[in-house]
Formats: sequence, structure tokens, C-alpha cells
Amino acid sequence: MDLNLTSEELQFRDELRSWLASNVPKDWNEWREKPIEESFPYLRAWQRKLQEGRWAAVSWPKEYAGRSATLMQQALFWEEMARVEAPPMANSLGLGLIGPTIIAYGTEAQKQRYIPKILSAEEIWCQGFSEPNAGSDLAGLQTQAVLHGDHYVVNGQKVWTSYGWVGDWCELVVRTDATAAKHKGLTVVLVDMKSPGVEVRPLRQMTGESEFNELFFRDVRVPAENVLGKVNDGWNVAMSTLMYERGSYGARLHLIFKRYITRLIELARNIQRNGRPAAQDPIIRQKLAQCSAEIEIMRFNQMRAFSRLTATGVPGPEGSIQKIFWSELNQRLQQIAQEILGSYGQLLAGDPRAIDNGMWSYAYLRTRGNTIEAGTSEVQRNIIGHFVLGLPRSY
Amino acid sequence: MDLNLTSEELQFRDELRSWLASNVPKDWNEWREKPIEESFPYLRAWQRKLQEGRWAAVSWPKEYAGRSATLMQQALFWEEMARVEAPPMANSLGLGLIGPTIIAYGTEAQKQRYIPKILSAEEIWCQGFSEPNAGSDLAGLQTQAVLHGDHYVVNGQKVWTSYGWVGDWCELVVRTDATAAKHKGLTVVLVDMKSPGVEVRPLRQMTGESEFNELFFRDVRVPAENVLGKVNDGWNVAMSTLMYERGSYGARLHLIFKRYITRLIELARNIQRNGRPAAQDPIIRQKLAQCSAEIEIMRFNQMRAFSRLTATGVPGPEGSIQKIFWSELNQRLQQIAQEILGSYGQLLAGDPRAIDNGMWSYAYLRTRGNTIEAGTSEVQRNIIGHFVLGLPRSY
Amino acid sequence: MQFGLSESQEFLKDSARKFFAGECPSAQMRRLMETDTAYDAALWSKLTDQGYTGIIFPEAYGGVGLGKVELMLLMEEAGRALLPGPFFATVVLAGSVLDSVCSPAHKQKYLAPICGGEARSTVAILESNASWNPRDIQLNAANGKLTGEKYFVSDAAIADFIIVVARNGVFVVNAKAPGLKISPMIAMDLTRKLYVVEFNNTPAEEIGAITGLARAFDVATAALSAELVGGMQRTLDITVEYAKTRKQFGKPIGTFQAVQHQCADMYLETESSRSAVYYAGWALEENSPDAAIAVSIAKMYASDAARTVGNRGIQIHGGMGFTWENDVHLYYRRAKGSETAFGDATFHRERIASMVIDAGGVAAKSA
Amino acid sequence: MQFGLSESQEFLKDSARKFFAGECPSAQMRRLMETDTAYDAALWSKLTDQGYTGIIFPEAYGGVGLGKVELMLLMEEAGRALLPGPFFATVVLAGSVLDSVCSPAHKQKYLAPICGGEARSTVAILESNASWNPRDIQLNAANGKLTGEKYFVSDAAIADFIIVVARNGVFVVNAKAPGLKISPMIAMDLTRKLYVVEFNNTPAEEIGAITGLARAFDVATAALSAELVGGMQRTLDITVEYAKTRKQFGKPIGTFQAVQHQCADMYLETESSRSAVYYAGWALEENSPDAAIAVSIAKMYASDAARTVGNRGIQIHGGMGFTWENDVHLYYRRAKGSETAFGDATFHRERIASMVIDAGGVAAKSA
Repeated sequence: MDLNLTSEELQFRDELRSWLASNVPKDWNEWREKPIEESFPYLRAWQRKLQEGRWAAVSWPKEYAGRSATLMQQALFWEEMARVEAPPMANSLGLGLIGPTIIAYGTEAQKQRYIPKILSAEEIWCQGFSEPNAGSDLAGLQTQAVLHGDHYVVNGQKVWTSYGWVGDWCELVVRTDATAAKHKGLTVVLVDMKSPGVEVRPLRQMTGESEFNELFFRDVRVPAENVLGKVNDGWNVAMSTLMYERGSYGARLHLIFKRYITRLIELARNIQRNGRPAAQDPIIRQKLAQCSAEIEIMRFNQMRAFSRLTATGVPGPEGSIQKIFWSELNQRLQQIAQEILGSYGQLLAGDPRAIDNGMWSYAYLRTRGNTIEAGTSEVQRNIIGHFVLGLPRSY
Repeated sequence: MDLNLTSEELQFRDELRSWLASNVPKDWNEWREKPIEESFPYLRAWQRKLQEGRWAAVSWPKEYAGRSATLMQQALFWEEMARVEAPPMANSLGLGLIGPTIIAYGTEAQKQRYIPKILSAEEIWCQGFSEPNAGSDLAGLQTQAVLHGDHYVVNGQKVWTSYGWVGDWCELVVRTDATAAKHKGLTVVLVDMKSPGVEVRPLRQMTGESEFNELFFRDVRVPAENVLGKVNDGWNVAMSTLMYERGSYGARLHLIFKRYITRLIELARNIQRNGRPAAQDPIIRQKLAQCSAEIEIMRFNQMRAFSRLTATGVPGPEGSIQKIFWSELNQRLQQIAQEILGSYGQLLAGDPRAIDNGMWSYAYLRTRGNTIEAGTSEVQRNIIGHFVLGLPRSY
Repeated sequence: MQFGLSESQEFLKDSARKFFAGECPSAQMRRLMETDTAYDAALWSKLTDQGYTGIIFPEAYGGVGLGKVELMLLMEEAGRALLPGPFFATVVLAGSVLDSVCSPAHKQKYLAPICGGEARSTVAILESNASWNPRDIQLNAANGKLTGEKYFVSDAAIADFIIVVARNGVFVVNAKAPGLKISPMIAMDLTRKLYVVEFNNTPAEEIGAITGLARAFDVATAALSAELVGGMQRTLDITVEYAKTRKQFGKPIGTFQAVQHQCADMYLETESSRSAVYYAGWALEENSPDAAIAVSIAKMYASDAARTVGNRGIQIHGGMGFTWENDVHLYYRRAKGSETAFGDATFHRERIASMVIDAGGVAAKSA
Repeated sequence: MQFGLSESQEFLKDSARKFFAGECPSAQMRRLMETDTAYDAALWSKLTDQGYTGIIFPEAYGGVGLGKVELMLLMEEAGRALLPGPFFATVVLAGSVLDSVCSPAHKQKYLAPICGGEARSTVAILESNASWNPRDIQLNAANGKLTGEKYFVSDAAIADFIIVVARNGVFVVNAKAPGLKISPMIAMDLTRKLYVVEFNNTPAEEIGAITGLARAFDVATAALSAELVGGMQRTLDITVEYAKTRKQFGKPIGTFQAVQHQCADMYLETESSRSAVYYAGWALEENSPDAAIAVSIAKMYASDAARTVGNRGIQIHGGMGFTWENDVHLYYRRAKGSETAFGDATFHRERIASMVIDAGGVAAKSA
């Protein structure tokens, strides 16, 4: 056990740090509040710049313009990005989840065709997994793909698709064998979102935004060569994508949460409660301390998990702990923020008196989704119970 | 809605209050710390005195020496008993659970034979329900009773039997039809605990005490006339007893909890924390206030439930709320006590420095059982989910 | 003793439920929440016809003269429907303040039009420090004029007159008074609009002393808790229905204990809040010595319970609970606003502590 | 960076686990807890042979010279076995105090016999006010003599010498010193006995200043948290095993989400406590600027987690968890004692607040 950075890690970090110092855009703060539609070209440009520095996909093998970064280096990457408040990358699903899946399961032709344009943000990717009737139960997917000669005809509906509105391509899970057991007859296909019959609709969330989309597929033709991996092996391909999802979450959360709590402490110093600053109120102090401590523990857990994964190479079910921990912690954190902010906590962005322009009220509502998205807390507890503790399946 | 007592209720309470004033033993405090074996004759005597005043079984019909008390009057009875810190009655299961079941399901001969001696504490009753392999799953009982001419031969084991060591009779649930569906082939029999083949062993709990017993039955002969209710209808008979159990719990809890919190506030005034009395510590104040409030809400819930039951006549599944509420509240209350008492909280009875002679450390351990005994919290939530909310069975 | 509803109380509750279901179903509520004020004159007129605008006020002023328990029942049903608009501000809050603090002449002038449905009103309490502790109020009237700001004033834009709590008294300011400026605050609860109210040398009529406010605020606080109970009940109902019908892994999700037990907890929290609210209503009606404690118990418990019931409701709905289309989040937003209004759970715990620990405690009136 | 155990650390942990499983299985632990002192000379001698009594102390005094992370691992395994007797008092607590506060000569005199297994010791800290705040200590040495009382002193009856924390210094009192009286306290944890230690004009040797104690107490606090982690792990293991085998309603109870999800939470709480403890060990070893915060984080989290893990463990066992025969309650009793020792969660939260909020915070050393 040695929590000091190795010389390779230091070198990686320092190289990144100095690259970021001269390349990270200074005007992101002016853009971040704007609608994503407006800022998207900006994010594409930023990704291209990262790509030029070979920083767009550090985890990828060197042959695909990555750096074969260790998990620890990947964590450092996200920490440094968060530290300088770098903008996100336009093609974040392509880089984080779908690219790695194509590298793992794709044919040489698929890799040649898709990988470069993922890196350059020329083609934006989205993911078509959840369906209205298959949320936690992914194996119950109903979107159908029927082979007609050299192409599949796809019919069905997907929900909760990020980047659907701007997606050029979609990693879509479809049912290719209706007679097989639930998680058997599934296949992953790569679908051109400009194909006739694809419709994208905004899905309005309880926050009022439309971060996500619904996708409708009506007789959409997908060339058979666009199958990723083997036909009817889509379950394994999709699970591999979800593992990347679970693994990539969290790495940058520590600095984000740390920024939250630091700001909250600062606010508590200035908000009066019972005739003194809230930061001196013993009850508030207990809550802030608990939350600060849990943010550190989240990081300790992540560091331990990274070290374990570095040994095994593949993200495993222990990622479920991280998911439960950060999502429930974020909800507790936002509740404490609400208690400190009192009546001001309910003011939304746009109100001139909203603290931090409504960041806290937004986060309060948005974090409700944290324990649902990317595998509900219930599903995560099933995974721990069954796959980690070896208890019988409970569902 | 009128929370004032009616004139009948006031009359009932005043009559009881004046009877108690001249009859409640003054020396119970000297006896209560002694082993139950020693104080048991004292408790029998007290029950006989109550019986003489016709106060031993107020809920029973007048023809069985009861007062046909309404539920509200029963609640008043237990409140008044708790208010004067009256000793418990020796035959509390006989009076509270088994007597009512015999009155409801027994033959005239059974009523004549058993009821008077229950009332007089001449025959103490215990209950043989739970088994090592059937705790939450009562329908899975395995104790066998096989009919041989005019008697059953009983073999099996029961656990968690209160009053087993002193019991003269036992309300025993046995399996009389091994081929029927689980909760079908059960029968309730009344077993003379002096029968050959009955063995009673103490069951030591985590508190160190042996409040409960294990009962072993080896070829115990039980006359066929001792069946209570119909053969193979034991499930309904036993459930009726359990309903009385759930209903009778709680009525006296308000005053007991109120006494706890009052004492705790008193202690908090005298225990220093951060250079001032704990009762002035804002964190402790929050916890004491929350707990005080929940004790009141428990009572409001109970009052509402009593009023509802008065309308319907039979305790229903809403008793599950009371069970969850009081058992979990008691655990929270004891945890707060521990936080206030600090290091002193761990001292047990017998230590000269133990606060209130170790009452708090005992209660801390003992309350662990509250969410297990008389139907675990999990079973209670199943009951609410299925029988109250109409959700499908989850087990 | 009878802690159940009387026949007339049952009747009131049932008819209120039917009234709101008919006149303010979800679609109507959603339509109103998208408007600037969430106020609908036609709906208000129907509320008046039902007698709801005068429910607890003396017949002398055109009221119906019912008790506080009845008010709780009505507010519970209004909460279940997520009734938009100024009913709470006008009838419960302004009405109770007027009823508590002012003379018969002022009641005739201000309370009677509320009972009769002709006037909308609200009470301006909080200032920029957002403290519910009355000692933190700074605004002072001088020579019958007010200068200063009030924050988080609900429904001020459609009030015909605004009741203003100042350090030195309770005042009425006419909506058309000079120097009065009302600007919307953009807040989470879409069905109850909040405003900043500014006074600049604005004439104000004194109607009473601030000493009478405690009682009125206790009534309002209990009624707000009752409204939360209705919201919890609706959230529970929607959620249980969803858990019965939504299938995953080939079964209704309500079959899974992780879901079912959360529903059980929602039920426990809802019923316990209801018990506390009904008791508070009764204690207020009877002027029981523990009325103030009972109100704090109800608000404390319901503030926390409404949030956890909402959290569970959203969680059980999964992705569906996170959509705009599902009503659960609208109740959740209302619960957020109501959680802090008239003091959050921490505030009321400390208030309970001051009454129970410091004052030696007035034991809740017992049987 | 590598937040996993090194090969030698894995080896130490594995061998400690095997050692305790072999030398102090449940039956032996239960036998010892029924004795007056829970001390067994033969077991102590084996602990010494393993080098455990000198684990973190310099080789100059017969120690093994390992680091604080290794101490955490050893204590975790000791906690898993619920090791009875004075190992924590003697080695972790007294040893660390001696190591921190005294001169080489005193170390030779007192620390060396601990390393060598010849002496048992303990540290007397708390007084009748039971406050873990050092400012609340009243005992004062005068002319090399002590008069007063210390409470909740673990394993004092089998200590060869007792280290005493006074206002004006750290002292050693020989077990045979005149005026020393040791009487047992009857407490929940049966495997770690507590005592009242009275001094009546008792000669005491000053060995150092109290300023050195903070560091030693941080080591002891982290080690106690590590011990809690071991107890949680054992409770989890026993419980999961039970959930796999115990059947109700025709299925293993672990099939029910109400049970399974509680097991998942126990796992999360145990692993998170472990992460915090390992980090604290590392921060102490590296003299990282956030070491004190890291210790408080570990103790705070583990104190609460050990209790909730115990609660869940008992609950899942149902009636069986409530019996004397099941070991879960023995771990629960230890957790109760350790929860308050060296400050409970509330104490450490306030300590974190004072470091993070007031002092502007030393951010945990980050990658």
C-alpha cells in the first residue's frame, strides 16, 4: 500500500497539467449556462483539441490514439480535468463507453470505420439500451430486429438516451431471436441515426430540462455488417459497455463533491442561523462534517477499487458499492444544502436572489435521478447480494 | 372526532383509579429486581386481588367475570396500571391472548374447565407457536400430532415460549395433516404441561437472561377433547390469538416510553457535555425533541387505531403499523439514551456506577429483540404491503 | 373518546375530495401551474360556493363556523389535488391572522370579503434573512407608512390586499397602494407562486398587535401540514398503483420487497403524519394546553415525511418517476416549499425542545 | 499509487487470520470472556512469539518495526476473532503512548518489556465525567504522588504497570504501588474488562508531557476502528452464511430482498469503514498533514457502521440472533464499548468540523 504517486503517474499528471495549463479554454464559464445545443460546437472543438494532444481517450490502446493509461492514470486524468474545470467532451459516450466496446468486440473494418471519427468528435454516439418496459430488467428488451437478406429491419422504442438529439450513430441493443431465453436472443447493432424511420424526441425530466431523448425505430434498415460482436451475443456486449459505464463514473466525482462541500461551508459562514453564522451552529457542523467525511470515504473506496481493478483488469461487481455510495451521498449532500439555504433553497436559476444561480435547487431535483440512472440502487444491491456475497437471486 | 373521555369512560377510569389507589401493592419496587421465580407468587397474589375487584380481564364478556370493556376502556385500563406502576399479572398470556381465544373457539366444557383458573392465576398458560424452523413462516410448523384412538401423540419442539418454566397449560399449534397445504393441516391443542414427555429448557438471550423457554415434546399424549376449535382449522385459531397479541401490545407503551423520555431529559440536565448540561446541547435537544414527538405520534396512531377497531370490532392488519412504530422507536430511543450517557451507557446492572442500575444498557440490548419478536419488522411490512396496500405477496 | 371522524366530518372530507377531483383534476392543476399566478377566478368562485373560503370563520362575517379539525380535512383534500392558487394564502393564512388579531370592524372590512369570495389576500412575513423567528423581523411602520421588503410572499400578485407583519404591528396594504411593488420569485413549487413585495413609503392600515399572530400561525402551520398529508397520500396512491401494474423480471415490481417495503414505509409515514395533524387540529380547536407542541410535532414530522415519501415515490417509479409527465415531482416540489415554510423540522424540533425540556413540558393531554 | 495491500501486508494479514482462528476460536474466546480478566498467559506468549506485541515499535526496544498500516491489519484480524484480553490496552494504547511521549531510558524500562511479552499495561485516561476532551482531566500529580480516580480503564487488573494521564504529565504507576486500588466495572463488552483505578497518595513516575499524547491516541483510535472493521466483517460473514442456509417460506431467507439488501448494506458499510481505516493507517504512517482528520473520519464512520452492521446482523438472524449462543451479540457488545471509547461519532464529527470548517481545512492529501 502506497498512496504516493509513482514516478510514471507523476510524469503523466505533470504532462497533462502543463498541457491543460496552456490549452484549457478560459471562457467555458461563459458557455456552460447556455443551452447545450448552442455550446455543442464549442465542445466538439474542445475534444478535437484534446485529441490533438492525444488526451481525448487516454484509456484506449496506443494504436487507437490512446495512451494505454492505467486505471490510476485515468483517475488522475479526470481529477486534473475537474481541477481546471475543463469542459466535457462532446462525444463522451463514444469515448468512454462505446469506443472501448467497439475496440473489444468490433471487426477490424468496424474499428477502422468508427474509431477515428469517435476520437475527432466528427460522429457523435448515443446508446439505445433502456426501453419503456425494460428499465431495471434489461433482458426484457423488446425492440425487434428481423434479418431480411443483408440487412436487419428494426422496430421498437428506446428511452433515456443521452445525446440522442445530436447522435450520428447509436449502439442499439435489439432482440434478434424472440424464441430464445430472455437474455439470450439479443444482439448489438450500430445504427446510423440518419436512417429513414429513426425519430428522436426530447424526454422532459422532472427538473424541466430534456437531458435525454426517446428514440423511435420504424422499419429502420440496418446492414447486417453493423452487428457488433456475435449475433445473439448482445447481452455480453451490452454488459461490457455497462461495466465501462460503472467504472468511469465516480473518478471525477471526488473533486466535484469537494467543490460542493467547500462552497457549502463558505455559504454556511455567511448565512445566519439563530443569531450566528450557520457554520457555527452545532447541528449544521455535525451534518457538514459527516458529509465531508463521506466524500473522503467515497474517494478511499474508489482508490481501493481502482487498485483492485488494476490487478484484475476488468471492472467487477464491486462497482456497485461506488454507485450506491456516490448517488446516495449526493442526495444527502443536497439535502444538507437545502437545510442550510432554508427558504432560498427553493429558488431556481433565473431568480436574481437564487444562490449560485439556482445550482442548489437544480441539484436537489437532479440528484433524485442519481439512484435511478445507470442501474437503480435496488439493482445495485441485487448485484452486491448475488454476485459479491453469493446470496441466491432475489428477483 | 372527540378526544375527551365520554362519561362512561370517565366513570370506568375513575372507578379503576380509586380501586387501584387502595389496592395496588406499595412494595412492588422491592420485588421487581428479584428473579421472576421468586416474585411469581407475589404476581399470582396480585392477579387474584385484581380478579376480586373484577379487574383481571376487563375485555372479557361479563359472563366470564370481565367487564366487556371497549377498546378505549382497555387502553385506559393499561394506562392507569402503568401510571401507578402496578405489577404485571402472573397469567398475562392466559388473560390477554389464550383466554379470549378459548372464549371465541372453545366448547362450553372447555370454557368451564379453563376460564376460571386462568382468571384466578391457579393455572398459568404459555403459548407453543414458534419452532426452530418456523419463525416468520408459522405455516411451516413441523410439530406433529397423530391421532391414536381418543388421544393425540405429539412430537416436536417449540421455541421462544414465555412463561414456559411456570406454565401449567400450553396453547400448542401442531400439524395434524402432513399431506395438506402448509397452513391447512394445523390444529390447536391445549396441553397439560405436566404430561409425561414434556420438557422445558431455559433459552438464554443476548441480554444474559432467560425470559423464554424451549419446549420439547416426546410422545406426549393429549386427549382428543383438548382440540381447540376444529381439527385442521388451527391456522385460524392461532391467527386469532396473534391478533389479540398485536392488539394488546402498545396500549401501555405510551406511558412507559413517556417515563423513559422524562427520565432521559432529567439525566440530560445533569450530564455535562462540552461544558454545559447535555439538555442545553443543540444536538441532544434535536434528538430528544424528535423522540418526544414520536412518542406522542405513536399514541396518536394508537388512538386512531383503537377508534377504528371500535367500529369494526376485530384487530386488523393496521396493527402492523403500531408494531413497526413502537419497536423501531424504542430502538432509536435507546440509542439516544446511549449517546447521552456516553461511556456510562455500557455499565450493566450490579455496577455501582451504572445509571438507574443498568436499566439503559439492559434496554439497549433488549430492544434489539423488539423488531424480531411478535412478528419481525419484515413480516409486518409484508402484511402492510399485501393486506393493507393490496400489493402482491412478496414471499 | 373517539379519534375517528364524525359523520359530518366524513361527509365534508368526501365531498371535498369529490369536489377537487371534479373541479381541479391533474390536467387543470397542470394548466394553472403554467400560468403566471396559478389563479383561476372560476375555480375560486366554486370554492366560495362550497363555503370553503369561510370554512372556519364566524357566521357573523359570512363564514361557515366549522372547527380546526374540519380545516385539516379540507386542506388534506386540497393537498391531495395539489390545489393551485391562493387558497392557503387567502383563507388559511390571511383569514386566520385577521380572525386572531383584529377588531370586529376590521373583520367586517377584510375577513368578510374573504369568506364571501370577493377578496384574495396573503400575509407578508419573511424578510431577506428568511428567518421564521419573529424576533428577526426588521420592518417597522412609521406614521402609517411602510418602507422595506418582504420575501417569499405567496400569491401576492393576485391579492386585493396584503397583510404585513412588522415589528410594531400587523398592517394591511391595499394592492393599489402607492409605492407597492410586487415581483415574482422563481421557485420550485409551480402551483404556489412566491413574490418579493417592496414598500416605498406605502400607506398601511394597522389592524392589530403582533402578539395575536402566534395562534394564527399555529393554525396555518397545522393546515400546511394537513396539506402535506394529502400530498403524501396521493404520492402513495400513485406509487402503489404503479407498483401493482409495472412489470420487470416478469412480475409486478410490487412483488419485490425492496419496493413493497418502501411502500409500507410510505404508508406508515403518511398515516403517522395524518394522526399528528388531526391531533393538532383537535388541540387547536379545544385550546388544549399542548396545542403549540402538537402543531410543532405535526409540522416537524410531516415536513420530513413528505420529503421521504416523495423520495420513495420517485425511486419506486424508476425512470418514469423522473419524468415531467409524472405528477409525483409536482407534489415533491410543493413538499419542498412547504418543508421550510413556517419553520423546517429542525426549527420545530428546537421549538419542541424549548417547550418540553426547558419549560418542563406540558404533557400532551392524555386520555 | 497503490491502495491495495503489498505482498508482505497480505502475508501478515493472512497469517494473523490463521493464527487467531487457530489459537483463539470462538470457543476459546467464550471461555476467556467468562473469566475475571479475559487474560490467558499461554495465548499472550503465543502473541509474543508472533511478534505481535512489538509490531510497530522500534527494533531497539525489541519491536518488529512495522508500520501503522500493518497495525491496522493486525487489529482488523484481532477484531474478527474478538480477541479477549489486554492486547489493545497493552500494545496499541500503552505501547503507543510510551513510544510517543518518553525518553529512550523510559522506553527501555517500559516499552521493551511490552515488546518482549513480559509486561502487560494499560492507560488510565477518563475520569468520572467520562469526557474524552483532554481539557476535562482533573487529576494532578503532586510531589510524585497521585490521588484521585480513573474510570473505564481497560484491563487494569492484569497490568504490571499503569500509565496515567494527569493534567501535568504522563505517569507510570506500578501495579504493586501503595494506595492503588483496582475494582472491576460491570460492562457490556465481556471480552475487554473495564476497571475503576483509585490512587491514594500513590507514587508515580513521570515519563513525559501530555503534549505527546495526541499522536498516540490517534494511533489507538485508528487501531480501535480497525478492530471494529474486523468485527463487522465477521458479523457480515456469519449473517450471509445464515441467510444462505436458513429457510422460511420454502426458500433461503437471503432470497428475500428485505434480507439481501440489508446484507448489501452491511457489505457497503464494512468496506467503507475498511477503506477509511486503511487510509488513516497510511496517513499516520506517512505523517500526512491530514492524519488527524483521517483518524476522525475512520472512527466516526466505523463507530456508526459497527452498530448498524450489528443491528442488521441480529435482525437478519431473527430469534436466533437474539440468543446468547450466537456470537453476533458478542461483537455487538464490543462495538458498543468501542463506539464511545476515544470519542463517539458525534465527538469526531465535531473534531472534523473544527479542522475542516474552522481551520479552513487541510484537504485530505490527494493524488
